[in-house]
Amino acid sequence: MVTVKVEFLGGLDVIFDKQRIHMVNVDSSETPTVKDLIDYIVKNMIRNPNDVDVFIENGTIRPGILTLINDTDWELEGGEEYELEDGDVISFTSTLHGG
Amino acid sequence: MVTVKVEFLGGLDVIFDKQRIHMVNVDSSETPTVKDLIDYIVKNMIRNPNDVDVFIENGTIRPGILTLINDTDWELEGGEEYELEDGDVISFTSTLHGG
Amino acid sequence: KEFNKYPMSLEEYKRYGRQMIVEDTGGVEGQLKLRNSKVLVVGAGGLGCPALPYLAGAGIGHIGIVDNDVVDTSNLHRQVLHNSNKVGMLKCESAKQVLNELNPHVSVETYPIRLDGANAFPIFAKYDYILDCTDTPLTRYLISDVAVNLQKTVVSASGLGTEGQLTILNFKNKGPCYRCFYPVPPSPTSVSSCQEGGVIGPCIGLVGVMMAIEVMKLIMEVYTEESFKPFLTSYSGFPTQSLRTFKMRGRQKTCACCGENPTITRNAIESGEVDYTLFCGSRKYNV
Amino acid sequence: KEFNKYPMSLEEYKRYGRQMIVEDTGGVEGQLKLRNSKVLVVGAGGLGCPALPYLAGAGIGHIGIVDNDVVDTSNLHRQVLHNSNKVGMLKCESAKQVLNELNPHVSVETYPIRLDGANAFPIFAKYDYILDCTDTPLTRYLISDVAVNLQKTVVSASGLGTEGQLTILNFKNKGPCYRCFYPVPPSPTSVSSCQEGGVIGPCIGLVGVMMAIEVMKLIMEVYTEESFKPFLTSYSGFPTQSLRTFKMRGRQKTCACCGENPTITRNAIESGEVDYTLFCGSRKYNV
Ligand SMILES: [Zn+2]
Ligand SMILES: [Zn+2]
Repeated sequence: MVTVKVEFLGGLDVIFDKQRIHMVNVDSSETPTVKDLIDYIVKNMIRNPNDVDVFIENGTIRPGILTLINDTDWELEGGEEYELEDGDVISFTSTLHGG
Repeated sequence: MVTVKVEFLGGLDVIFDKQRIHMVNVDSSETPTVKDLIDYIVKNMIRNPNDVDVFIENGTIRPGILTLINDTDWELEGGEEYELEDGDVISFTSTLHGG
Repeated sequence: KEFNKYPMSLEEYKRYGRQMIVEDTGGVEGQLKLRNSKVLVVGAGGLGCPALPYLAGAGIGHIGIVDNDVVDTSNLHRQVLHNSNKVGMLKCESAKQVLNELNPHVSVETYPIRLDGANAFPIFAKYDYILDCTDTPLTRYLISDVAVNLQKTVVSASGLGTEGQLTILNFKNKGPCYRCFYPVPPSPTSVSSCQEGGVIGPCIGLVGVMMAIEVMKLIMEVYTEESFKPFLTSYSGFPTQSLRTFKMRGRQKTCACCGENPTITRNAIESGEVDYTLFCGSRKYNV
Repeated sequence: KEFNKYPMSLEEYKRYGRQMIVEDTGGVEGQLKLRNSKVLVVGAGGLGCPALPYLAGAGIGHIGIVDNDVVDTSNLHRQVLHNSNKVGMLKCESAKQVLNELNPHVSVETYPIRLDGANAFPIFAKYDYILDCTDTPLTRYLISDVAVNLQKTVVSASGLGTEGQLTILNFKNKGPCYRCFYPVPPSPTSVSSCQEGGVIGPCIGLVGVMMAIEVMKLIMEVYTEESFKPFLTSYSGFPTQSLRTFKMRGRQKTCACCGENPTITRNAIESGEVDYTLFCGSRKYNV
């Protein structure tokens, strides 16, 4: 089991009881990946099923949401296949457009 | 021997070759304290003796300079007597007055 | 009764609507808190210039501006509320003109005086919050001392070069004051003001904008006695823009102003017994 | 020869002196870089209003402002460069008036148009740097696409509620573009602009001030090809003001605009082949 800190920023917290920071335990037979974390979030943390589309589109994080692993773009860290370690900070932030 | 990160902020870097961040090894028979670090800085890191007064007054950090231990006011951490640990970040910041 | 039903005019609803729908502002109730609040800004320079229009824009009902300086060309790279046509005009009057045009719902009072121990009390007494936008240690001690004696919370900030600092002093008469942080004043020779040190306009500007946000949070009670923790935020503009928040000491029992046996009393300040010139050394300061 | 000896007028030395003595600005040389530079600000709203006076104050020689919107009362809590007397006036003209009064050494050009694929190229071509101060994904894609095709660096920012984001796109035609970060546009239903979402004036204002600082750093070459690392800075105003800088991906070889086989070419944009309305969905956007 791996314990990570999950953050929902840029207004994404609205679908998570308005709480920005969550400590999450991810269980998995093998080493859990970010993909496993995303599955966990969808299954266990989004209360209202209508909100799933705000977070996921076509099986992955919705366009317009950036995913950061320890403050680094997940594209630089292997994306969904990144293997979680204890203490990792995984942040999801909605891209803002207002000006 | 203890290795700490030392930062000089708020313009204090001018007396340290304009370098804000220094990695410093503090040696001491007992566990070194912030006082030992300050002595080390005065002896080994301030090149121009005229600059010592910018950092020290009456034997301690000059009034107007804040000392932070891991982003916390040293007054909350025991002041000069705080015992250094590997990886500590000790910051000295000059108080700004401009407006 | 009708008045209670519609506590603001239609024009005000329209003007503040986009702000009122942000949950953190507390909607109509929060907007009324802003309208009923009185904020004194000491200094209409590099910090005051960006703070003031956001305070007026947000609908803070009563704004006071203390500044006895006049606009100079050398100010304009950072004091962007003023302009080239206003060179020679009092900064407080120049600022008032802009604020009046921005938001006629806000009343603006000007104090073209050099703040001192004698004149500070009657002015500060009229306001709920004080913004310290001055540029010398002398005025920073004076503002904190007067605020403590009048039980006012202060948003205090400063900047130089590409850096800035911001803190909240005497929070609800429970938080630390300037003297808690700095019991001994710096020697005058060690102090450089922006006159000597130079400053990048938007860097000090950013810190001024931060001050407006902090006083809005105070008014809207985002900070409570339970949630407030003494802090000092440090801003760096170069090479990467960053903010760091340091956890600071609380109110000090030994503090000469807010401690258990204060010597910096109203009487001592007003009578001139506390000599801020002497206290901070003999060098001349400009408020 | 005399001209080279004193590259600036006495008035300019006086006006910019406090800024020129900050080491990071590079003194006279840096000031001349600012004077010779041309910056286009797209959008004179919540981000443009605080960025523009600092750009003019700092002495950026040529400023362009694109905005076809007019001042509305509901803008004034955050768009504090305008004022109540200017309701109904074009925002670009309102801003130009203020900048002209602030600094007569700066030439200001206005473009009261709705930016599109056909009109963007000739305007962008006249400037060195573009500030994206707009408020829809449509314009963010358009600005990035045009800038990539014209080899311009973009400072791009946005904000909503109490939060903001800032990044530099297409840095020296080597850094990532908007499409590198966001290859697939968000569905229109998931986008809320400040019209719906609400925004606190000084929170978006702070991000606008940050933009002015970033473009000054670009002009003064604080960022070099060696030192620049792709980033996205995230600002939160509540409960504690904080900035976080995320390390971002570099330029993507697969990018439809800046990649190895680009389909978003100048011709495709100008001809309307790239349909930004269709691309970002059918919902109406306001530039
Ligand atoms: Zn105190
Ligand atoms: Zn690209």
